[in-house]
Amino acid sequence: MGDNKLDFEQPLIELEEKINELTEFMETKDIDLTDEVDRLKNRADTVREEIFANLEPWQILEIARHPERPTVLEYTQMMCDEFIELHGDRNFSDDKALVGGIGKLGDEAVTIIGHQKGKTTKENIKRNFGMAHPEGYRKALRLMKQAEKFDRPIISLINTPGAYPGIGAEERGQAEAIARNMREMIDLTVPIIIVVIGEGGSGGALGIGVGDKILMLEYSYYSVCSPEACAAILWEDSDQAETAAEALKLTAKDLLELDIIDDIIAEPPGGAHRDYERSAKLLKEEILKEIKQLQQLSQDELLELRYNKFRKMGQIKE
Amino acid sequence: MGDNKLDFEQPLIELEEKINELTEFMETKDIDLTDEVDRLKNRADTVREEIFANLEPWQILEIARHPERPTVLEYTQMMCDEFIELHGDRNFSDDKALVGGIGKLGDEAVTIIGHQKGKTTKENIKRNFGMAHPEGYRKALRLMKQAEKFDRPIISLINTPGAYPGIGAEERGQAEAIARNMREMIDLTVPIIIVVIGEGGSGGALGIGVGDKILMLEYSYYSVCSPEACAAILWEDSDQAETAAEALKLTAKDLLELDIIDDIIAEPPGGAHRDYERSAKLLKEEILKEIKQLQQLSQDELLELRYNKFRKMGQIKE
Amino acid sequence: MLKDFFSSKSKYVTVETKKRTKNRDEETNEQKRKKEMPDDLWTKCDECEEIIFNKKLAENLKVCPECDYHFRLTATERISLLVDNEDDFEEYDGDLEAGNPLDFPNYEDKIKKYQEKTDLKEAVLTGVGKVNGYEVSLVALDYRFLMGSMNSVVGEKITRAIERAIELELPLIIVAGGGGGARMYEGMLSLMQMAKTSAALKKLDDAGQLFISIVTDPTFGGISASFASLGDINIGEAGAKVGFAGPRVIKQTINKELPDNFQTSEFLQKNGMIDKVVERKELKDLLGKLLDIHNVRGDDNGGQ
Amino acid sequence: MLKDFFSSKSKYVTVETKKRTKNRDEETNEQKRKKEMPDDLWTKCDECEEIIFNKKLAENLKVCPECDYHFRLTATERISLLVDNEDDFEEYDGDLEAGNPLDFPNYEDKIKKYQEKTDLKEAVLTGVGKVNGYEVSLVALDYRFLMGSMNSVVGEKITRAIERAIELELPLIIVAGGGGGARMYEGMLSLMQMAKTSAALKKLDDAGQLFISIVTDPTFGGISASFASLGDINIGEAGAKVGFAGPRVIKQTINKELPDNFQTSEFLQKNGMIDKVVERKELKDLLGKLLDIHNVRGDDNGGQ
Ligand SMILES: [Zn+2]
Ligand SMILES: [Zn+2]
Repeated sequence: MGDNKLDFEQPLIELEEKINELTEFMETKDIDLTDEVDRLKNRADTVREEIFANLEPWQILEIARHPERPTVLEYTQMMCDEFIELHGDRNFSDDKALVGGIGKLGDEAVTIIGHQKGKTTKENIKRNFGMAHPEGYRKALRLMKQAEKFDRPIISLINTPGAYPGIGAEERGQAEAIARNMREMIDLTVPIIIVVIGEGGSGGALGIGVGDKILMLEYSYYSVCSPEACAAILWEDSDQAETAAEALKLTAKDLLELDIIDDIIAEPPGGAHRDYERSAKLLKEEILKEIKQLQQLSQDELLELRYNKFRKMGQIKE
Repeated sequence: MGDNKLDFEQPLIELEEKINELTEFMETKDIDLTDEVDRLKNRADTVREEIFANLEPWQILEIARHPERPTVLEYTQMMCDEFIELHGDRNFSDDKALVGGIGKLGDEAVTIIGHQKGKTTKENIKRNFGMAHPEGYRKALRLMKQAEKFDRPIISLINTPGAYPGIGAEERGQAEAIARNMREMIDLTVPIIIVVIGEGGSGGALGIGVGDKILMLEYSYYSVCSPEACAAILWEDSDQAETAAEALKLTAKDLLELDIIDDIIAEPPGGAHRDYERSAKLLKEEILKEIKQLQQLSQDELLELRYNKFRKMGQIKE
Repeated sequence: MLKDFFSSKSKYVTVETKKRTKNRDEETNEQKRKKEMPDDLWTKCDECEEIIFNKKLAENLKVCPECDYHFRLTATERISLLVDNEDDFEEYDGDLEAGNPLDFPNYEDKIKKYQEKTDLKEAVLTGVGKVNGYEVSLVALDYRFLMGSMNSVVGEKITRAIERAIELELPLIIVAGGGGGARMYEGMLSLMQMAKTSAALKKLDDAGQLFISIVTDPTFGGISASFASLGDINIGEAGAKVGFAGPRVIKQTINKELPDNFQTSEFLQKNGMIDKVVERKELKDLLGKLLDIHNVRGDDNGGQ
Repeated sequence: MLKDFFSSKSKYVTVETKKRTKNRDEETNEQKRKKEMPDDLWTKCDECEEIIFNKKLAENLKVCPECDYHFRLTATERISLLVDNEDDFEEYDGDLEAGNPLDFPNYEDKIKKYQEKTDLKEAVLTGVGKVNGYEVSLVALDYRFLMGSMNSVVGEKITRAIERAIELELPLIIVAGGGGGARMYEGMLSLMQMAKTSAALKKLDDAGQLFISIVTDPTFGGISASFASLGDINIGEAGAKVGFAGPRVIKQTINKELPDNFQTSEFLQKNGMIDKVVERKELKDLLGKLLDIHNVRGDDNGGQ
């Protein structure tokens, strides 16, 4: 885990270190401390449960941003028997911050797109920290239209702090690319499952975020703007980000209550980064379940339900 | 006309100069030379007819490339009551070498696209000498899809030495842009009239060259490659371009015989650059005639005829 | 003729002496930075700092006669500028008001304040009117109301205006004047208005109907990244600041100065995103020609 | 297993000692510049100049074992590489021959010469075969025949292969290996083959069928600017030179040196035009997986 410990995990991490110490001591000194270790393990489980049952929005956001959180290409490799990444927007470039490809999820041929982050600094620079340029959104649209042609369900995995704010991005029409994607996604004739797997950063997320089901991993967030930006604008003080995170209602639980999302996908104890295989399994099962359900619908039903889903979003004074 | 005289027009130009001299002389000196002037004018008409009735392919090519030949935006202004140029490919840029817009041709709302050349060196640099980049072809496609949406006939005016051979053009997919346009144009549900108004340079021309009717102005050319390039490749001697121009069968007359084009549009005596208004009038009449005919067809008939037109192109040993 | 729209008697026009601030990023602090003018008779141009009599400014459609700087228009001024006859303009959904779905601190107070300030219930004005003889579904945002940001009400009103265009078979014209993006006080409910409006535009598109998007100063964020970019024809008012990310955010991110002309209508035309940049005084005439070419439900004379 | 396709007994394989020239622009002078090797046992790598035994080169699918340089394959070699069983490959239209519709000087002689040289009637080989258990309509161009340029016959054969795919509901795979563009000896009749093949591909697309385009060294001009760019999935063989305009023309036009890696498969992937660059030895396996995901008419076991 290196230096990537989260503050609020401190009591848990101390316990885990103690357990490791005792186990090692037991093995090297040949003294039986099984009872003590077991007791500590139980204690750790309890502490973990307590911590993760009562996370503040800001703490959830820290897990969502955890540098060791599984990435899209890690999920595709774990979930699919074969996954072939396909490159390029047929236009300008191949955006490495927004990837996509085709593969088999169980017996189901699917197209998967998503924001790709890196694990190391070097990877993150290559992946532009998961912040896509217009060509990323255009590649995603190309692959989704391809999926439509071949009648493949689309899985869109969101994990971005936001669309990249830069000169080239403005020149090449970041706004246009995101807007067009939303307009086109509403009408694609195949099931579209959206899952926020980490950060759901504003328009950059929504640019691949229109679909039949919107799911969120337990410790992910989805927000109209970053809490830091919100705090800076409202209170001219980005240190108030924790307060903003609270006010913005950006957690999966809040958004389920607000009818923005359809379901929450559980993560392994301690978060997805603690158990990659299990995270991928939980994600895959949920996605397959949703696909199967959506495949029961006729094309007209599918599109009507998808339209109505977004049509009714918003709350107005009665 | 400045320095833009063509060699083979020399006898004609000398006659015209003589006529001007005499007219001026007559006016300033108050001497009646009307008979002499009339005789010279008749002579000029005969000479013009002789020259232009027996042009070599190379000479036609020189007229087609004449720097004062009317450009697309000049034709649109002359032919349409209102013409509004629309810019951009919604993607990367606005290519000034391939323009387009909407207007009314008579009572008919139309979309017009075409390669735009300049008249002056400065204009030609701005217009890249009518050599489009991929974004030009993509803008054209956008405008054609827009025309399809609003059920407007499309008029495509070809006038390019070829698609631009440069680094940016390769990076942004010149080949892809041209190929995609051809594939999409075959299926647009509105009438498409193609007119080669000057140079029809290879793939750069064909990138906006798929339609229901392919017409050529009398002194335009359409070729698989420039005669200069052909001569350089075949005989390693670009001075043999005139021979190549002959061999390539690139004139309107040749291409009508080869069933590549459907009709030839007459130009005013001496070529389009000698009488802009009349050129525009002839072009407009012919286009409107074709549109009216094509509008008689059902959509299915239109698309089937268009497909078959290209399907049967080519000649194979029997 | 167009000048009349800005006569002081106009129902939809209130020529204000309040000046816009140059930099949209500092817009929220507008109040503080306002330089008070001696009285209500003149306005100092933000661009060239020339003092202009308000009467003259109104006659010139709020374009600086010295430097051609286009002052921002309110939604009512914009409607007045575009419609043939203000009295015929039928407003819809004018009473829709924001709730506070997130219980966001101080949101209700803000709404109340801007309602008083602008005499509007929300940041957008929608309705049906005639433009050069053509009946159209018209939408205009108002930059004064929380920067013209999009919340549930704004998204809903725009969506209904799109649906109205479909139902009545009218062309749609949206003037994205004042685009503060998705309004954060309603969180994800605001963000999703981007998807909602874009989805509705797909239906309009499928119906084969015309949508002309006009971007004016300022159009950013969730406004530009949804309906404002999706016109069959996108028009930009001369000099308008338009973009996705705010210039300050970009400057911070890339740690470089931004190029001249960056994120203007002209910049967007050069980069292929806008069909045509127009001066304000030519806007209505251009719309008339476009509607004429698309020949949609015009009067017989088809003109003003 | 793949190695067997290049065994000397193979019907569709003739491993030649003739080396390709590095620069496609000088290709027409190939004959002159050929350095004669002492005998038919070895080949000098164009890239690293290593001497490689032909047997070893064939075993390595004509990829240099030293530097990974991919030698060009003939159409027959390419078919052998891709199909499961050469004997099952059914060639179509193998007898179609070029006329001389323009009466172009010396064209007939050229055709005759290349027919003798290549043992093909024209620059393309088309047919139906099985790839990893999946029946596909297959097309391979041959660079040796007038640079694999497209004339009436090549356009016609490719169009028929596309129509065959539609009729038999097969996926289509075209290997654009050797792309001399539109063949000038047939003038506009050649150019129009670009439109013809692209139009046929639209029909395939409308039918919802799969088209995998594979570009190999060299693919330029009218070949790249038509069918070769229109795959649902575009694959590039590693290191292949691919582009629209020839590098010499570009250099002359812009009067600058061209960047490293310019107009290669890798360059095209970086620029968003190619889905995936593969080594030759991985090509068939990749095709198998793609066909499997698209699940088209496979044997039950779906594998090799
Ligand atoms: Zn001023
Ligand atoms: Zn080598």
